[in-house]
Amino acid sequence: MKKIFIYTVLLILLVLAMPLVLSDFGINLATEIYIMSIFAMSLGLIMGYAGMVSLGHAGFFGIGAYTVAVIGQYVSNSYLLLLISVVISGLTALITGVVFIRTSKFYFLMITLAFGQLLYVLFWQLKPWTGGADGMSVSAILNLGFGEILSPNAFYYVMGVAFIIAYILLRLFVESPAGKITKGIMENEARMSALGYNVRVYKLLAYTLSGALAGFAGSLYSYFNVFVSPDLSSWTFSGQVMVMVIIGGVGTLFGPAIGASVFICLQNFISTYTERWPMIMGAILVILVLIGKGGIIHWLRYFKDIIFLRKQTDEGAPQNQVKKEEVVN
Amino acid sequence: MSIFLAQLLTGLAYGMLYFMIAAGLTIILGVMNVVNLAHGTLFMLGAYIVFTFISDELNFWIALLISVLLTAVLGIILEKLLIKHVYGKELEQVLLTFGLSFIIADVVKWIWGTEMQTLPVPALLDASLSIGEMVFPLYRLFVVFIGCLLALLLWYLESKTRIGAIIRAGVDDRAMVGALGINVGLVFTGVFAFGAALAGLSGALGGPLIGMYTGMDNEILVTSLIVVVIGGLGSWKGSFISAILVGVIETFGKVWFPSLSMLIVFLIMMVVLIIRPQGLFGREVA
Amino acid sequence: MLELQDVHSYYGTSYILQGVTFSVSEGKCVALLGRNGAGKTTTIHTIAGLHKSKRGSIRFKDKQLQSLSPHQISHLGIGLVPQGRRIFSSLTVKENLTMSARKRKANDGRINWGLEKIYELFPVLKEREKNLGTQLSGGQQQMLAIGRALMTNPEFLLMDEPSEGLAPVIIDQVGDIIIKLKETGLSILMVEQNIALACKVADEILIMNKGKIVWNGTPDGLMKNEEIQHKYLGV
Amino acid sequence: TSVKDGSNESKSSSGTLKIGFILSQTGTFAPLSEGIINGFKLYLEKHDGMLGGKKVEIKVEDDEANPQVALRKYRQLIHSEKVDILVGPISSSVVYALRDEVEKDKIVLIDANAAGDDLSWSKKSDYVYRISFSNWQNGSSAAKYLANNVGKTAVVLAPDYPAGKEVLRAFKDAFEAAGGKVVKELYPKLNTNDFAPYLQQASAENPDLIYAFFTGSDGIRFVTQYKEFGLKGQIPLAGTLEFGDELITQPAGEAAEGIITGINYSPYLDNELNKQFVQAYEEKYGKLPNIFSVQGYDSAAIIDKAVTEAGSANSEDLIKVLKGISFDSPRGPITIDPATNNPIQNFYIAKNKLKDGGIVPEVIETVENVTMPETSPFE
Amino acid sequence: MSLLKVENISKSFKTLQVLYNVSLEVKPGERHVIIGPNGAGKTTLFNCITNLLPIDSGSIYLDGKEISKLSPHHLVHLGMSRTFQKNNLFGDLTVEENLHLALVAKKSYRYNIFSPLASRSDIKKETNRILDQWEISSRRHIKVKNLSYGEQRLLEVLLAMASNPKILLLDEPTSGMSPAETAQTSEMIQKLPRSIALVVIEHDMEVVFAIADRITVLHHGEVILSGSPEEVRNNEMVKEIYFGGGAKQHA
Ligand SMILES: Nc1ncnc2c1ncn2[C@@H]1O[C@H](COP(=O)(O)OP(=O)(O)OP(=O)(O)O)[C@@H](O)[C@H]1O
Ligand SMILES: Nc1ncnc2c1ncn2[C@@H]1O[C@H](COP(=O)(O)OP(=O)(O)OP(=O)(O)O)[C@@H](O)[C@H]1O
Ligand SMILES: [Mg+2]
Ligand SMILES: [Mg+2]
Repeated sequence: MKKIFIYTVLLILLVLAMPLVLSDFGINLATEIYIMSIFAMSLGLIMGYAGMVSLGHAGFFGIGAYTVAVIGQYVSNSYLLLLISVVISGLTALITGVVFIRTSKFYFLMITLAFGQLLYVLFWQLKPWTGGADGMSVSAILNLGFGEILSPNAFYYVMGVAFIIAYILLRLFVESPAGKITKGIMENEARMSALGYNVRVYKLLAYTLSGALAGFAGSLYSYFNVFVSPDLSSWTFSGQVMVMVIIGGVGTLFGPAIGASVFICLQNFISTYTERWPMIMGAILVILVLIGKGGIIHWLRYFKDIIFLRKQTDEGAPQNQVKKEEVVN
Repeated sequence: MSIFLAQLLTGLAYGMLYFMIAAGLTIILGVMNVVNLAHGTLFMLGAYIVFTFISDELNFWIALLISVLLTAVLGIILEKLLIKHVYGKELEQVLLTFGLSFIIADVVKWIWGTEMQTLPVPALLDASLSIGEMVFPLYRLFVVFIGCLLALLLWYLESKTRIGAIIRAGVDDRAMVGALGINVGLVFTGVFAFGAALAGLSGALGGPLIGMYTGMDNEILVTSLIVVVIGGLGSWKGSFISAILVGVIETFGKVWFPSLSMLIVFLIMMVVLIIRPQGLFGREVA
Repeated sequence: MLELQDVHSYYGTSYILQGVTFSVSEGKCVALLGRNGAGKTTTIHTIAGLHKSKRGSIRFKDKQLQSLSPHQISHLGIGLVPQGRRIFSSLTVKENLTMSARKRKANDGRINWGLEKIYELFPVLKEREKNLGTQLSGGQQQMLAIGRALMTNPEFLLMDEPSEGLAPVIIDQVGDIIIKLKETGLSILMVEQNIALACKVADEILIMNKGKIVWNGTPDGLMKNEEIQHKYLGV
Repeated sequence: TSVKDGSNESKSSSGTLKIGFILSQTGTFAPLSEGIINGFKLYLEKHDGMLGGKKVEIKVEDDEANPQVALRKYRQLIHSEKVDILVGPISSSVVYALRDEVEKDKIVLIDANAAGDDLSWSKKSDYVYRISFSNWQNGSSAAKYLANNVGKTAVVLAPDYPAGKEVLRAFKDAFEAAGGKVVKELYPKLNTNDFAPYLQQASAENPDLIYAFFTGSDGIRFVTQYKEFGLKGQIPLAGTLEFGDELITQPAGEAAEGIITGINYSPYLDNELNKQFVQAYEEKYGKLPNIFSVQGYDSAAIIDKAVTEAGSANSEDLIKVLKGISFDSPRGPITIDPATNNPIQNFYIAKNKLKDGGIVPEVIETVENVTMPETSPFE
Repeated sequence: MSLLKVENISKSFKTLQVLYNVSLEVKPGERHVIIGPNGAGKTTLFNCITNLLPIDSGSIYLDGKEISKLSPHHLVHLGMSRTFQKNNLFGDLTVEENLHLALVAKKSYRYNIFSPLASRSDIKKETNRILDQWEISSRRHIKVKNLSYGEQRLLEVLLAMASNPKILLLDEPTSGMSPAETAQTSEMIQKLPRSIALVVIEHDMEVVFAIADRITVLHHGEVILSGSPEEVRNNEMVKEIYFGGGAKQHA
């Protein structure tokens, strides 16, 4: 509980401090990173805490984005619209999840890929509603009750807040009984069942939450980018988020957010400086795997631990006692 | 009637192409449990290598051999240098092979440029057969033939040698296989190289049909992943059947449900996985 | 034949083997006893190369083992029946047996273990030949693990709790089998919890506690020494 | 003042002109992007790196053919690089995404390739000017000739995506207006590896001709498979300008022979400017230019002319002169139609001939000054 | 009235029939031991009772309620819990976390997605009680996969007991344990409150005779005898197929 509090305060400070050092474009990029971080965290939730690796998560993102674009033509209340997005994407996750969670591991990966592709084609072919492959402009304007949000700075703060809220909600879930149980199911499904848990309910719960959150991210993105196209649900986009989650660190909440930031910055800046960006990007991924400790966040932790441990030894570390006992039981 | 037969044959030939493309992936993914996202890129590389050596006035067949050898060598290098660090770590494999595919694809673009290319059909097979009133390219029949040959080879390796059992055991419990006196590292390198060589081979043989262009690697990859999954992991026979199934259904789908043509392979996969969550021939997961 | 000299092993920072010294001579069976977590399995793994020791020397027929990889050690003629069986779950019973099969190199008149011989020893494996290894009952898996090790035709067998999960009547059989194996010239290092079995087949008993060998002697010696039994084995 | 910290004020006063490119350098559109860049750079080189009397600095961004990425790159070019003019995208979905933004930010976008019809109709913007051609132009140009000289019934094929549909509807409109009849429309998915089932269906209709629009590798496969399945020589094949372009005819080789196309450019066009252009291009890049190189070249040309005429790179000044601007291009005279912001240009009915092992589109007839209707005839 | 009643169940894997009309009755609080040669079908019987494997025919009642179609997790809530012959734990979690997972199963807040588990004091207390009782408090932060085999066996039993079952099925609880741990576990089992009925598969005869009220002997999937320890000990057939000559060790 205390941990949540500290992290939240740190995050708030971060959100507040960033505009001081960023340029216009930097603010824009940071806004996008917040949204992508929410998206990556939603995938990180099922990957790291439920063992479900999805290659169709952009499907939910697309649902959220298109909901704002399409229904936003008729509904102007932003809160209502966001709620509708979240409900639609959550419901879709719930319904498809019932079928999908019967498959496991790689099969799950592939069936979700098919799901994402299905939505992609749907958005592509329902031209009268979605603008088809050419995409459509978003007419809805974000208004949270204190005026229309149009300036980059306003967007920045709104998305920053959304990111923090998403983080807190996820943190609560992960620490909650249901979250811990879901993690247990990821470790050993059969045993959890034998211990008396209805494993499918928990998997479905996680999948639904994750889908709803991805939809939420998508709807924010729609407001931000004011243009939607089927690419939002393409498998390459799903693949990118997956990469974000992995490079950030699977099994942590914040890792995927870090992964998203790093990935987007790399993708953006390397390609600006060289046409050979795929090669450099690829090399970075390879290097990350080879020297990685399972994600960038673990490096941060590693550094933190170094500092932290030094402190402890200064105080005459109580941890050492445990260590000694471990030597031989 | 004759158009029906023609389309059946078309589908079959196309399915065999799928099988060739997916074979290397099946082995690496299904047997070694390594997700090789660079498979499509190796396919592409295979085609480009043939392209290069043909332009050097070499015979198609010699160029093909060179392509297979070079991709195999690349496979060895990759395994020894990189892949061997990520056995059993699926997510790291994803990242690593994804990165590799980026790199290789960009190198290909660097060397061969962005223009689209095709491989000429080898002179020997550059003819069309007239079957009744319809015309069918000989080269496609040749692809069917090679597909069958490949299936035969895989069948031989699996049932007449211990190699298949050793690899599967190695995936189950690598240390234990070592303790039984088998050099697991060597076996895995060999298998990875074999898979890479198959990618190269299918690229060389598929080149005249599909051509080469930037971005093709992803399409090839997705297609082969789908074929493998429909068939069921760990079963090349499954891939064989599923490739033909996908080829035939897709061909007829183009005619009967033209509006679904973008989706059809994905739909097949979805339906199969809903009915059989472990694929057609996959082992049931306990 | 096998000689450990002051072997030290760690898992990370946990100090497990704290200077283990013993030897097994040719054609003998040595039993290693001790409480759970004493380090017996670690000892076996260290010999088989599955775990690297930090210090000390392990010699087998005049060869140093520490720097060798498991498959090289196996090729020197050391077979392993691991704790918990570690049957390959995606292989059938038959594949489990044949995948590692090796013919005996030297023609020294000992049994050349092959599929037929194993099936003779454990007929039930033949009946289940086509089943996946993990579809066997616990005891059957144990037989399979022993069979699998024999298929490599070792000169030296490491057995980690071979009687675990076996019915008494089968334990008797295993005991007889071990004695028979010994008669064919095989040397054995066996970790056991079943003291009766250990005493029945072993020529020498070692007791390990907290990573050290704390007692060694003959089976008779152990049977007579109630204090040791009580102190280290909790009997 | 330097460009880096430049704001609006620096744009007009500075001697440097900063041009941002949003192209698709990865993926299937890579060769198109490369052609455009090459053409643009060639023009620059010929003019000492100056356009409209200003030193030019260019910045190229890769949109991966994805509007979402394109928008991010766009923001970077505008906010961070502060470019004066954009030259843009390959794909229509990207141009539609950018359209609203450039309008908002008042930045001139020279559309160097995206062919979506609506950009000239319902989504026309004062800030967006197309230099290439529209799907409508591409589809309709050869229709009359085909109906009058080749045959009255046609099976038409195009990929199942907006451009495919737009090209075919334009063709059908014009073809049927000229007395022809489209008997079947087939839409394979984008990136179809195997056209056999479609070819089989098409030939089953026994049409007088088959008309097709396929780009990139789809185009190569379609043309080669047309031959492999024995249709070549049986049913005449006609197509859009893509089928007369080096990108497809070169790899397709012999299979592309005999196709009748409506092209707006070929390196073999007989005019003085083209001869110079082709020679210079071959010298610099070691290969023949194609339509995309010309689009790049013309993008530079139009900027050059517009900035000169406007006397500044200020958007508001530029859009005043861009409407109705005309200049000579290697493909012939070009005028930007103020009604559609789309170029009025010549199309050439050509037939692919085999010459020295390569394919040369031989011009049969010139259709002069092909325009677009002012509003969509389909609504 | 019996607590668990297994009536004529049969089970086969493809062509291999493993259980033939097996019947079994366990009264509340009874200690029922199942013995039989390897491969007799004991574990399969457990798997059928807990519905990890569907039965081919027959019926199973718990407290008079037919349970053969209920899913495994449902059974836990009816008061039936089990251990596995092969350790089946959460290797990457610590001992403490393993226990937490086992303890929450019956809590009403197991579906709660907001309030942190760590702040639940009841779980903490129960965990501490178990750790202290079994003198493994020092191991609480160790990842389970790093425990020795015998320690893992103990944890296996503790997890099953955590749900406070009415009936507990133990599959070879002492296999792999040293004589010391075996004795300790045997003692623990004996000390379990009589409110828990036990069905135990066991090969260690000392343990069997120490705990059994009743013994059922399974052979080739058939019950060949079900009776008191005395009856079983003296049965010639059981001696032959099961005890063997080695019976002397526990005579
Ligand atoms: N991979 C590992 N990492 C860390 N510690 C380990 C690991 N494996 C074993 N240990 C620890 O090493 C000690 C010795 O383990 P070992 O498996 O050798 O015991 P053992 O004598 O074989 O016990 P048992 O009779 O229970 O099998 C134990 O305290 C155990 O917790
Ligand atoms: N999934 C399965 N598929 C096929 N056969 C199986 C399967 N599970 C068990 N068997 C077979 O059923 C028989 C009974 O197995 P079971 O595990 O019930 O024996 P057990 O009595 O528990 O033996 P042990 O004391 O050795 O553990 C064995 O012959 C085994 O090979
Ligand atoms: Mg052990
Ligand atoms: Mg059993």
